[in-house]
Amino acid sequence: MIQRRVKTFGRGVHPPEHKDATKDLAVKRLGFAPELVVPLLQHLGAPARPIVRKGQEVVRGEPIAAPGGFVSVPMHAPATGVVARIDKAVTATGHMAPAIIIKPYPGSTQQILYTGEADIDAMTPEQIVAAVQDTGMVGLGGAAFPTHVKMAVPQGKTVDTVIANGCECEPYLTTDHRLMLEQHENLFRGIAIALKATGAREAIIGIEDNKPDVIDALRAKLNGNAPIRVEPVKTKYPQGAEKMLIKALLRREVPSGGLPVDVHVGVFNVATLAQLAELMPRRRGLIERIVTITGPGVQKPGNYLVPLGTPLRYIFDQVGLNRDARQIILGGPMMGLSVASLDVPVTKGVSGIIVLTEEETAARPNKIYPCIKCGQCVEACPVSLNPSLMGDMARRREYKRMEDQYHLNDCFECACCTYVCPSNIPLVQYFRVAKALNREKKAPANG
Amino acid sequence: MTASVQALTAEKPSSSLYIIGVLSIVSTICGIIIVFAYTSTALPIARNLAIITNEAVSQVVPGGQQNTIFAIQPGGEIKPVTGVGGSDPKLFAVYDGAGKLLGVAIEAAGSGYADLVSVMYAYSPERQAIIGFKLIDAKETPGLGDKIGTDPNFLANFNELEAKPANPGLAHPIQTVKHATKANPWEIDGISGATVSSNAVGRIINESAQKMVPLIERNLDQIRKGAS
Amino acid sequence: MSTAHQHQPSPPASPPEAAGPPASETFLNGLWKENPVFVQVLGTCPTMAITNSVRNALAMSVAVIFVLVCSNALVSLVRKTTPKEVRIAVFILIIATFVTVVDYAVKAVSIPIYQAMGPFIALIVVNCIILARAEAFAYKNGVFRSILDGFGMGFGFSIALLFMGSIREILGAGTLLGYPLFGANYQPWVIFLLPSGGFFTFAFWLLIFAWWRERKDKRAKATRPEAGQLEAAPQ
Amino acid sequence: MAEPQRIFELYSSPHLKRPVSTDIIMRNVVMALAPVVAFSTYQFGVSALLLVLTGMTASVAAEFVFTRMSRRDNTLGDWSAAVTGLLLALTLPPGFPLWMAAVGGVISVALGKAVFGGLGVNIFNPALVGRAFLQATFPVAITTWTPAFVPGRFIETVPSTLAAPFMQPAPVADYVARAVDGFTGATPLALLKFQHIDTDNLRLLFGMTSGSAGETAALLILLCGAYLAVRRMLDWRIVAAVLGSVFIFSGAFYLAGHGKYPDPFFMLFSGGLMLGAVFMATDMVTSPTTPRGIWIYGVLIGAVTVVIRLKGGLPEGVMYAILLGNGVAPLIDTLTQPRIYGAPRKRLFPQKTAKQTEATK
Amino acid sequence: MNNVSSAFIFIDALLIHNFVLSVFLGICPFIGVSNRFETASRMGIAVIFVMIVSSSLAYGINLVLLHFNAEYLRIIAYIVVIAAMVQLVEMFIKKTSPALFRALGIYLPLITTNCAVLGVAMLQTSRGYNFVQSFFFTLGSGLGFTLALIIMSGIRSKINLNDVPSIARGTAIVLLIAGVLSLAFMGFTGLGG
Repeated sequence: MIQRRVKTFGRGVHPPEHKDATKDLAVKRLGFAPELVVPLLQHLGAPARPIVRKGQEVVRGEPIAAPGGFVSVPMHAPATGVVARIDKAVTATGHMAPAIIIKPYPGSTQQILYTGEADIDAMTPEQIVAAVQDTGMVGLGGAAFPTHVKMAVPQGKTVDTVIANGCECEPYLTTDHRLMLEQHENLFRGIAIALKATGAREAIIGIEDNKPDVIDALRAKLNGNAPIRVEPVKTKYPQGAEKMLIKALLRREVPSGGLPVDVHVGVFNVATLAQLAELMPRRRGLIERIVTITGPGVQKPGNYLVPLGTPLRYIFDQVGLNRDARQIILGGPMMGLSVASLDVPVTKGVSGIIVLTEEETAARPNKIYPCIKCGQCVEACPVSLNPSLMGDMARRREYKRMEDQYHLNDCFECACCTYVCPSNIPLVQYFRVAKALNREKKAPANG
Repeated sequence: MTASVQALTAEKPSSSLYIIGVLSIVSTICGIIIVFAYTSTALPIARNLAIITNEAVSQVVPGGQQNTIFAIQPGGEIKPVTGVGGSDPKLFAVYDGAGKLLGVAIEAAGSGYADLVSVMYAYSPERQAIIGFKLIDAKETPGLGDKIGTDPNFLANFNELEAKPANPGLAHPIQTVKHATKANPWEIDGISGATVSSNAVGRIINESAQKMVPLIERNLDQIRKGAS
Repeated sequence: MSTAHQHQPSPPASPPEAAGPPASETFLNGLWKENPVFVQVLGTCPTMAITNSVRNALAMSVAVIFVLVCSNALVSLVRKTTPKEVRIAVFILIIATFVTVVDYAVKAVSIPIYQAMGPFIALIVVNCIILARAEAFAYKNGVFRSILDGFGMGFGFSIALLFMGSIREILGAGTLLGYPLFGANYQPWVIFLLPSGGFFTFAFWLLIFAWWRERKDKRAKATRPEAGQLEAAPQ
Repeated sequence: MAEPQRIFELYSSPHLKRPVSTDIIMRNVVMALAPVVAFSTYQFGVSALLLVLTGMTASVAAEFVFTRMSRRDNTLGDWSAAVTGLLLALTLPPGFPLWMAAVGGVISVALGKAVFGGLGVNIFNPALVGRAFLQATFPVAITTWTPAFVPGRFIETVPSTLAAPFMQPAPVADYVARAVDGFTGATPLALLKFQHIDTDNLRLLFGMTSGSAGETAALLILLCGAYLAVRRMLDWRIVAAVLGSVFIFSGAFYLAGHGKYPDPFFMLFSGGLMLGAVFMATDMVTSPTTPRGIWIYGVLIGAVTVVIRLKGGLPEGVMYAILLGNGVAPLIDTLTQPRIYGAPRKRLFPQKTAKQTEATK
Repeated sequence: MNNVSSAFIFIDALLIHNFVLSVFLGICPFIGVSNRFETASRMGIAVIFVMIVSSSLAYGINLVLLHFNAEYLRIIAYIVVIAAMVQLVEMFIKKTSPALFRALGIYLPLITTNCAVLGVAMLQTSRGYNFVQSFFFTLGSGLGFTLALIIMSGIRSKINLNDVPSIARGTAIVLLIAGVLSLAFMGFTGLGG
């Protein structure tokens, strides 16, 4: 194969990958926890509405909550059992939020009882979008944005290219890697669904070049079969951010404040597409997902198929937690949330559970030096912002100016700036605060 | 100032005639003050100027008893004048008690290291050399460039610096050389560490002498006669 | 925005009332508490340009005091008859007159001093202190008070110039008024005679004043909390 | 499940951090300069070593005092004061009186850093502020060069080194006279400017000339800089822009001047250019942060250096060029903010639309 | 002095003897309006404009005064011309370009007391420049003033984001920076000489 220059976007960073521990481990299934906690808001948008009562019996796969609007998705029972209660439960952010708690029957099987049949080929795009919403599918890469919303092309706009995002640029995570190796048929079928729904002509699977095995395997399977092609992209963070991937593959830039559809592109995570292909023909709902459970604090790292709602406590009982474990991260280490409670359940957007030990947390520098204007954050920012300057403004609380003159709202909090900062300034944290305060200030005016 | 602009538009204006009246009264008062100041200082100023020039002239041409000032006309002729006023360049001819020409002092200026350097030097038609030098005004670096006015070794250059007239200009251009490398009588031994300033002096004198020395030679008879 | 603490060297906003404090205070105000240079930061150009020796600083001081006192007096004399619309023009005319007088007077006294001061004698015309005093004080007060104010502000200006000039001359040349202080082997700090030295020396005095004020505020705050806060509020 | 309650850290993302911090960078700069100091000591003897020690001590002491005075945290741990003192000393003539060097060290920190509020907020390179202050303050001492490789340089100091504080240094003529053949006190640039004597480029490359304590060994400085650049603690683009533009501009002069001007290689390896380009212009705090700005800044420094050297009254202009570069760096930064992802192209000032200008007033 | 080339006069006024940094003219506006890039550049343009107009007028006036042997009226004549010029320019701009007036409006009156404007006129007279030399001298001075102002505005926008020690805030820090810039500009001494 002739090696061309690998496609990529400008800037970004390349943190150590840490993927070797799990990238060659096949996906394994995890059992049911004694109690599954299904929060009603696991996605971006409006929370779902419960449609079950306390004490009601549910079968695995049965809808238990209906979408709370267009930008919302239903929830499905992850196991056969009984609704123990509908109550507030702790979530990844640390807040308490409404959730449906299901007690699986002991000996409940993995078999999905709630199932049907659908002929995708006969569906119109609108019907596909509705069917996608019924699956409760959200972006499984981590953003957890309802997939059907992205598939619904707004009036007057067109999509010419669908990008299957197989970059998985966050360190440690290997779910997409395994999925692309193990479920390529599903992936191809999922792409076909997306093409149909959006009316696009071709699809590109973008994969970082640190996964040559996947690239080779998919290419071999495709065998030049249009309209899908596999494109390696440079291993770099945040290559998996959809705007960056679009830039890398198509040299198009999503306008500031706009969406991929504005440049005629739809971007979907590979896991999302593969799951859709699995669920839609049987009219099933999203009830489990692959999670990379890894990090030095875990005894049996691996890629696990975890029922949604499984609390971390149960997971760590299964995979083993080291004594010196100090920090648990849901998601990737660059953008993920760290959680303090083991009662937090796995939700639709959780792609990884990373446990760091004292060795890593103690090595993390904590002394903040003054900004020495080294410009490394400017070099790193994939959106070409000036984090150094904005950091100085944030310290002086000039949040309005950051938004008006320095494009604060284009920051998608990839944290590259904080990662590279030699003075250990919590830049992205500043920006989150600034955005939140700006939003707060604006809220009364709008409402 | 903004206040005045606003006042113009905001308040009830006074009558124009009144304004003009006030302005003329104030102008008259001011005029009287100025004229008084001008007339009462005219004499001391002229005296001051003369003293300064005479001091400089007597330093570059020591031993003079009387002197005559010639103003250089645009055509190259010279004309004796009294006093140092006026804008024409001047020659200061210095004579001893017997009326014998000792030397001609010339003012010259040019850019130095920091700012304008103005000097006075004396040319002796008899010795065909520069025989005196004084720094009039300079803002050269104190302790370094300003040595051109004080350094005895440097000033000794001008006791006898060849400026042989030739047609046109000088036979050998006057030139500053690095300290302790002076080889010819028309070279100025520079100050080590103040190269730029001492070079500037050489350049200023050379530029001036190239013009002035032939001019003096041409009008030598008139200058020699000047004393009588 | 952060521009709030930046002052604009315009005439002080609150001139003393016509029936203001006693005469001695009118005079002393300018010396220290409202020092035109170090506190109000007016007349900065000559403060830095003409202070590389005490002699020049003195000459400049005398010139400015003369112009300030005379113009204050004359402005005060004509204040009742001068209409508001043309007052600035009248001020400038009066000031320019006295500056012309000074210009010739200095030349009559000493040519070297005149040369050393260069264009800055003529530029007394646009010295903000003088116009500011004419506008803020002399135009509103009687002749006697205006003359006192002129002397006060003028001496305040002189003090500033002498502070600047002595530091610059002592360090820059090792002399004071031309007399060597430290013997022949003293290494002069030439920078203080150069323009940058002017900037640095001025900044140094401003730092001293700011430090002194800050300390005073802090002490006042410690004893009288309310009053202290009021004073500390600006800046 | 009767496991004891475990406490997990809450930490906001990112949870990974590049293992580099400011103090490590500064420490590395000091380490990278160690060979330069060693060569300087070998070349100029004990005087140069004393000079370096004095400069560093003065800077560090001044930093300590000023942080105390302004009641800020002690910042000696970030090594920046040490870097300042060291760089300052390397730009001074080897026989520079120690008391003057101490003055320079204090001024560097006071005027270059403390008045702005400490590390990271200064506008000008502190070492060069100190150097420029000394240049203006003691113009004679700072242009009194002593030759390299003087016999006995390891056992005694240059006579001017130990001048009494506030007093003029002793003359060095006798010391200069002891120099081995081929070494005079004048630096190659001064030789060229005032006496039109060219110096062999190879000798320049290996530092076999007179000059400031740490500026002579062009090749060594370049190597030390390369070490830092490889470790990403130094922006190679600035070095490239400065050296490249000096080469191009002086090359143009050389070709146009018919032997009137020195060849570009001489310009590259002589004087303080190498030290300035590698260790001073690259000072992160005082150089622009935007990618385009960095190139503009570098080219500006190179151009001004060439202009001052070839057209100005001074033999050397690197210091002034860098200070000027520092002065306009914030302006460059403002005018070269990169176009952000997704913003429309073709706007001269990306973040200044008329409406926003009004809004910020 | 009359034989100096215009190019040298221009460079000299712009860099070597920069009005603000080395001759100490126009310090007040330099401190006052160097806060932001926009204000600094507008002030600079306004000053250049007024300088050129008033110095050409001053050149003419000086010829008249010399003709009548009335040099003693020079200071008064110049300052009156400048003050009148500023007013006229203000009115003219107000009429012809309201947008420009809004941009420059508040700076124009300040220029009357900007000693740089009068300084240009006085210096060109005392140095005996001819008209072309005067023009380049004025242009260089005005650009030099603007250059210093703009550089300072860039620096101040940076330090405004930082914690300058309380006692140095405001004028003191500006003067210190100006001092260092003045040192840096010393590099140009001897340029072209």
